[in-house]
Amino acid sequence: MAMKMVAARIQTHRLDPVYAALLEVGVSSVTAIEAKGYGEMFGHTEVYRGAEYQVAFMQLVKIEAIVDESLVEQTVAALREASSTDPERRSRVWVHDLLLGDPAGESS
Amino acid sequence: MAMKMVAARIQTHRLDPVYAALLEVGVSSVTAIEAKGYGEMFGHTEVYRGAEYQVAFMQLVKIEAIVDESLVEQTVAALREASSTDPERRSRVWVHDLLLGDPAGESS
Amino acid sequence: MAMKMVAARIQTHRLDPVYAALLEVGVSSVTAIEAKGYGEMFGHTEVYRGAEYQVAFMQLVKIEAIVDESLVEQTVAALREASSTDPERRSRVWVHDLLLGDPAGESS
Amino acid sequence: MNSGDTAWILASTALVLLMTLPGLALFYGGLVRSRSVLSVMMQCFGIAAAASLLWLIIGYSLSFGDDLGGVLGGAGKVFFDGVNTDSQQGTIPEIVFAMFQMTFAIITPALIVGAYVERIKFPAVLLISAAWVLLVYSPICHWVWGSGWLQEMGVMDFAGGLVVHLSAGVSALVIAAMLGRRQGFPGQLQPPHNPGMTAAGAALLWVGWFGFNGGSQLAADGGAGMAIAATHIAAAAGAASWSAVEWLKFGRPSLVGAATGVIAGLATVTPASGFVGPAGGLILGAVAGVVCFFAVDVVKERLKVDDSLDVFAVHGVGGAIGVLLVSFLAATALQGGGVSVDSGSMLEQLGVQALALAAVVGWAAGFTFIIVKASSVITGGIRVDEQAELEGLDLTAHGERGYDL
Amino acid sequence: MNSGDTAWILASTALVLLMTLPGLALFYGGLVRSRSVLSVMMQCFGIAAAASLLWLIIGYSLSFGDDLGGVLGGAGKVFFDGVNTDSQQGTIPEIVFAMFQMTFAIITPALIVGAYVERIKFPAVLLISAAWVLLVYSPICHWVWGSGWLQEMGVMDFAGGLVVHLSAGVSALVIAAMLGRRQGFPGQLQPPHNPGMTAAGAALLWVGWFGFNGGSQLAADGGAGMAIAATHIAAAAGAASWSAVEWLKFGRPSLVGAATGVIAGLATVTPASGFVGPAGGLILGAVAGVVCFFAVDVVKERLKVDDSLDVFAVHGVGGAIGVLLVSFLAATALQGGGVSVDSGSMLEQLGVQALALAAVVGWAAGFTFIIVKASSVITGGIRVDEQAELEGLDLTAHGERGYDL
Amino acid sequence: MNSGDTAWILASTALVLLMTLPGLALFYGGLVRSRSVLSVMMQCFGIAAAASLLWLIIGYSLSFGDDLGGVLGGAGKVFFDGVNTDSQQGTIPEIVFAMFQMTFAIITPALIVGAYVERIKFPAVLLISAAWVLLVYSPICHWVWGSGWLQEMGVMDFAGGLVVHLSAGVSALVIAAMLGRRQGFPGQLQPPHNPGMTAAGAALLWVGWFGFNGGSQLAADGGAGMAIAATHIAAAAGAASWSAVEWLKFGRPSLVGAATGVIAGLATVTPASGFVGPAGGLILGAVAGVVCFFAVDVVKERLKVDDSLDVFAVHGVGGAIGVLLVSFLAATALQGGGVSVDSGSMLEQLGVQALALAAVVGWAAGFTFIIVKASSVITGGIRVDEQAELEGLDLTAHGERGYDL
Ligand SMILES: Nc1ncnc2c1ncn2[C@@H]1O[C@H](COP(=O)(O)OP(=O)(O)O)[C@@H](O)[C@H]1O
Ligand SMILES: Nc1ncnc2c1ncn2[C@@H]1O[C@H](COP(=O)(O)OP(=O)(O)O)[C@@H](O)[C@H]1O
Ligand SMILES: Nc1ncnc2c1ncn2[C@@H]1O[C@H](COP(=O)(O)OP(=O)(O)O)[C@@H](O)[C@H]1O
Repeated sequence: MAMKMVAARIQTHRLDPVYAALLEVGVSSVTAIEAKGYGEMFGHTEVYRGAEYQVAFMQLVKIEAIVDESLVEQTVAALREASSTDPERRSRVWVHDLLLGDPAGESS
Repeated sequence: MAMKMVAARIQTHRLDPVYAALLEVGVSSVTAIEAKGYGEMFGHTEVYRGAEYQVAFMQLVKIEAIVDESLVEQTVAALREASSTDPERRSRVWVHDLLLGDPAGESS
Repeated sequence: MAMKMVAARIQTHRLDPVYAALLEVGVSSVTAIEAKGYGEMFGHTEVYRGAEYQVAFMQLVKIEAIVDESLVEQTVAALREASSTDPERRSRVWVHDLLLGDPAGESS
Repeated sequence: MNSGDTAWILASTALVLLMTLPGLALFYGGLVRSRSVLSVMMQCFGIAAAASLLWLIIGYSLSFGDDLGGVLGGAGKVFFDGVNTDSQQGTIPEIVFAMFQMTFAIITPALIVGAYVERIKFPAVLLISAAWVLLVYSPICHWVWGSGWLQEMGVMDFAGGLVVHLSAGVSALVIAAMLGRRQGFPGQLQPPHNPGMTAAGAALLWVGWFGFNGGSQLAADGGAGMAIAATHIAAAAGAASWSAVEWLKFGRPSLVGAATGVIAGLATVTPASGFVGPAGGLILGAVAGVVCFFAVDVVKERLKVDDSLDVFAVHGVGGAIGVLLVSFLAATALQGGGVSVDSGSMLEQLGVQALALAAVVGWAAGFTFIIVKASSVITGGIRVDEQAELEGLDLTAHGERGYDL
Repeated sequence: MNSGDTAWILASTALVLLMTLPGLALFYGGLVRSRSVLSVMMQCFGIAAAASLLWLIIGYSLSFGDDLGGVLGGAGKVFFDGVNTDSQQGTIPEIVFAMFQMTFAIITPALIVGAYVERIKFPAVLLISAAWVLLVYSPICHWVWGSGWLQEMGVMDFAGGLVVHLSAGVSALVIAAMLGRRQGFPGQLQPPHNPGMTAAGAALLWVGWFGFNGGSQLAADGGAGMAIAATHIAAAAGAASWSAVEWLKFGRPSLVGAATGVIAGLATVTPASGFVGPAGGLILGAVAGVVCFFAVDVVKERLKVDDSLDVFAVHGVGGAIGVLLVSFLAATALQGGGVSVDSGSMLEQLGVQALALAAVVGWAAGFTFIIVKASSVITGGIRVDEQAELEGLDLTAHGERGYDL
Repeated sequence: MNSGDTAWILASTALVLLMTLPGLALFYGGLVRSRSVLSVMMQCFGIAAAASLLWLIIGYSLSFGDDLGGVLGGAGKVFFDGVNTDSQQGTIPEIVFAMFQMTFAIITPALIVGAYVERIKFPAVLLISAAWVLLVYSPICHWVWGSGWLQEMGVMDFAGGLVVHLSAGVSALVIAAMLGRRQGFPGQLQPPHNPGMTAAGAALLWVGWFGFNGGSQLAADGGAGMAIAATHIAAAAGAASWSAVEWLKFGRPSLVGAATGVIAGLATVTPASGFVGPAGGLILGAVAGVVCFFAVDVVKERLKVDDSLDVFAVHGVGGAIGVLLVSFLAATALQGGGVSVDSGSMLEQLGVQALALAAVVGWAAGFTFIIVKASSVITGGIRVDEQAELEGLDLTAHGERGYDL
């Protein structure tokens, strides 16, 4: 059976709802990685002692869920919907192919 | 020659032994990324002033080693064995395909 | 249209120049992840109260940019060049294949 | 004028300032999310600045100016008028007394910060605190210490069980109830982001409390020493009993718990510190650690009020316990100063204490309610919007990030 | 000998040491990148050690030894010679006075650290600081407090506007200009890595300043109390006015700003603290918060000098303001000590103050220039190489990392 | 009764408490892994609470109660019996003396924490510390300061070289040896997780030490001033010499090293502080920085004992150096108090000091051994299991995490 890695970048405070959504579709093992998101609509300015510091990124979390092919669609959907309350601001979700991992891993 | 990315999520305190194992099979360049692992068997409860806080994850490290096809099997094996002293708790290891990187990269 | 993930590990202080270079080739959405780089030429020794502590890694950043096939080459090139002022020390850049993500994502 | 007494009160003034800055700022700062740590510290700094200026301008006069009908001080000492380097207060210069008292006027509104962290507008903090110092703190301070009606009745409040802890605790509860809960309360909150910072703050509060209670003797003598003894023992007992409860209930004691127990013990012994001996401190601290622990639960789980950092449960309840029990613990039998005797039988004293407690609770609650209502109108609602709360006040209210490691 | 006065100066000595360690170390440490936080603290420790030893060996004698032509103290007190447990200085033991003054000799060169953070060689720090204590600090200290020529002229500098803040500020500007800017200055610098650490440091500086200014009265009396009153109010007013400017200019006040305003107010009131009342402190603090804010901009944006942590803008400019304005604010009308009257009309006094200011600026700038030049030769350039600067001084200069969380 | 002396000892009491909380808690907390930082602080809080209560209940009496055969104090002062606001000790109230001494009884067992961090059960910490205060600290305190046999012999220990540092150091070594090494010792340990926290703690210890040594004069006079002078200079010299060794050996000095040198210098000067002048402090500090540096190596590399934070190497060795060298350095020639003369020729004194040293080492080692054995039985082994050690004590023993940034 083939596994895929579903990944997305979400806002930090959406981590809990997203994991809850993934649990619902039966995905329990997930990796969350803190990341800095650089993007057009991102970044902000901090002012210290009158000097402006451009902070081009915003803190976010990269979510990785390695799931069986059969689960990919629901996983992607669950991730997207839970990524933001505002349909306009939902995160994009990507799917990575995986070659066979170690059989032990598969079977576990 | 084709390169693959071998990746796994291991417990923080296994980082050193894992890197040692990888060195043995000739893999010296490795990336380690701190991550939060969400999983059935994970998480714990913290109590502050009588209130319980569910912390659903545990701190772990995502290991990435980009190696030549020919090295994949040993790398996967080395990683798995070193990931835990307890054969039952070993981490699963995944292999990602890679398209050509930059020639410079290849050759180096 | 097919998307690819271009990734590289760069030195922390090259993050700003690298992002600038990516913006120039039209890549505005990028993810930067703090990582520990283990490598032959890396690591250092710290001495506390006469005792030496081997720190085998150096702090660096993993850069991920998911771009359209057509942009891969420039992205790779931009990333490489900006990764170091010293042509000898440039980072290697890798390209990951991606299966279709969510259409919404595509379209956005 | 006694230079020794003066030296001690000068040092005590520094110690009490240390309690708020950085003590309380660290204690509270470590308990919130990392995205709001700076905002909490900023609230402490802002309140310290505002309270200091107001105390100079009018607060001191309202508290210690010539008594007006037992309720308030007159305008005679506005802008420290007449307080020069020669004027005395007992054996020390009045300016030293005025500055020592100023540090109390700083920490009391700062204690309330714990009630509204992570979701209040900064202008609202300044507005509420400023009004509170003048309308709640100064009058009560006058009643109890400025030869006001409660002092006339012989109420016992050595270092501020009524004036500081009860008034702050009650007001905190009112503000928290009016402000509403943090998103995710109570189920999905993040744990304290930096318990070590909280512990460091608690330690500085403990140390500073020597000046708070010991300095309230206004002399460097055995009375000050005894006050410090009772104070310190209460802190130790509070840490012990709070930790014991946690141990029994959860199988292990926590640092945040021990630190909280220390503060509970200190708040509780405050009104009694100068009247009781170490035995009294031991009892007060031990009781505080247990009662305040459960008070936290009552407020958050029963009342469902998000007094976020438990100002009422720790300072309000603790202060009340001390204010009432001092009636008995001041007994000479317990190495107490025996003051209780002069001020009538224990039960009589208990009556006075209870009355004072009721008066303070009523006044503080009532005026705090009015102040919040008014501030809400002025600031167009004292609460920040949902998004700002999620992103954290550091960035949204002050444009800073707590940690860039 | 007065034990009360002695007790207060002993306590003040501890308070002033607290200002540098850990106060200033935290204040500065939080403002730099996380890769240089330890180096900044190390610079403070190194300077504290060096200045202490030098003060004992010769600095105290150069400052307070028998006057040589008004310019310098003689060698009579080398290695605290003749300073035993019985010798007095006013109402306190001379050894207590000598130690109190030592803490001033520690913090003054440590203030300069803010000018050269993240890019200077550690040996250069030690060399420059050591020479500076002997060639700049001690002479100026003698002029103003050691019965030197400025003291003879009746200059007013209660706790070190000239001796400490102006001398440090001017020297900081010179060093910064000679050392050159940090890579990325001004456009691409990283923001302060830990504003909470900076705020904690500022709070400790505030508390310690009670000993700095209050202790300079060398007695536990109303004068010390008044000095603390002026000092504290200036700190509060500085925080308020700096924050107000930020609020108007950027729409929100920041914690780093408030903390900086506190320091600006404190530095500014220092020379005046013992001569003015709270009203004077209020004015000085309010002015400091605004003027120093814009001074930061002038230095960094106009002069394009990377006085990285704004030592000149805050301490130099602040000190200067205080040194000049004290001429007027000491007026009895403002509850001032009225000293200004005894020392001639305000304008006369202003003249003396201006002259002193010019002399200090000239001497400090001149000798600092020479010291840096010489140190540069000895250390083969006082600046680390580009790569070391990028990687941060913690690892490259001290082999440590600030955080391993 | 002298109010000035009283004021200074009240302030000193606060300063010594500051040494443990938060000073030592931060100093030690920064040196361990981030997964055990809270447990170290918790150990300091727990010990502070336990030692305080025990001191009140019986410890003070065992130390300063009527002498029983020179070995122990009687039960006369149990629960501070007879210690009221009027009873005096010299020129200060006895209650102030009792509280000042309490802070010593707190920090001494807390110093031992450094020996067993990251692997000991919390109940074992409490048990061992409690027994240690009664069986080791109180008797030795009585011998040296409570008119016990050593005091009768004229032993010189001004502020606790024997009572505090040597006793703690020796006991630390014994516990560490019995407890066993941390996993990965010595080769694969993680470096200190937060050197800045350690430096801040060291700075607070330095400041607090003014109260520790200066307060031990029990008066606000020239003697206290001289003690502070010797103390401060020793700290500076310790930082300098330790850093110098690192510089020569590793090419660069570290912040952790400088901070450790400060503590080494302070521990070493402690027994001598009131008897020597600044010159004596300079010598003691300089020697301490070098000797303690190599002592660390001996303990860890030669003896292979994981006295994790070098309690023995710094406090034990440092204390011993001071206890012995004071015999010579107290000479009036070195501005010393000259006390050595009254107490016989230097060599005679050296004999007394050596005897005292041997007695303390023997007693502390012996009883610590017994205490650990007993505690081990009671707690079913004083060490946590492997897994808990790996995951860190914060989560496993206290259910908390140090940082959630
Ligand atoms: N194509 C991409 N490659 C890498 N990271 C991306 C990409 N798209 C989005 N991200 C990450 O997700 C974050 C949020 O993306 P998104 O919500 O689409 O906003 P934006 O379009 O401004 O990037 C981005 O800041 C970036 O960190
Ligand atoms: N399929 C997966 N997708 C993403 N992360 C995973 C997956 N499996 C494991 N992980 C990561 O590795 C961690 C440890 O996994 P494992 O040891 O298998 O325990 P569990 O089965 O409970 O997840 C998980 O918490 C998760 O962070
Ligand atoms: N093949 C690889 N697999 C995983 N990580 C790598 C690989 N090559 C490089 N890296 C990461 O990038 C960092 C820098 O790599 P590079 O500049 O090539 O130096 P080195 O060759 O010593 O690894 C490495 O420390 C490692 O973290």
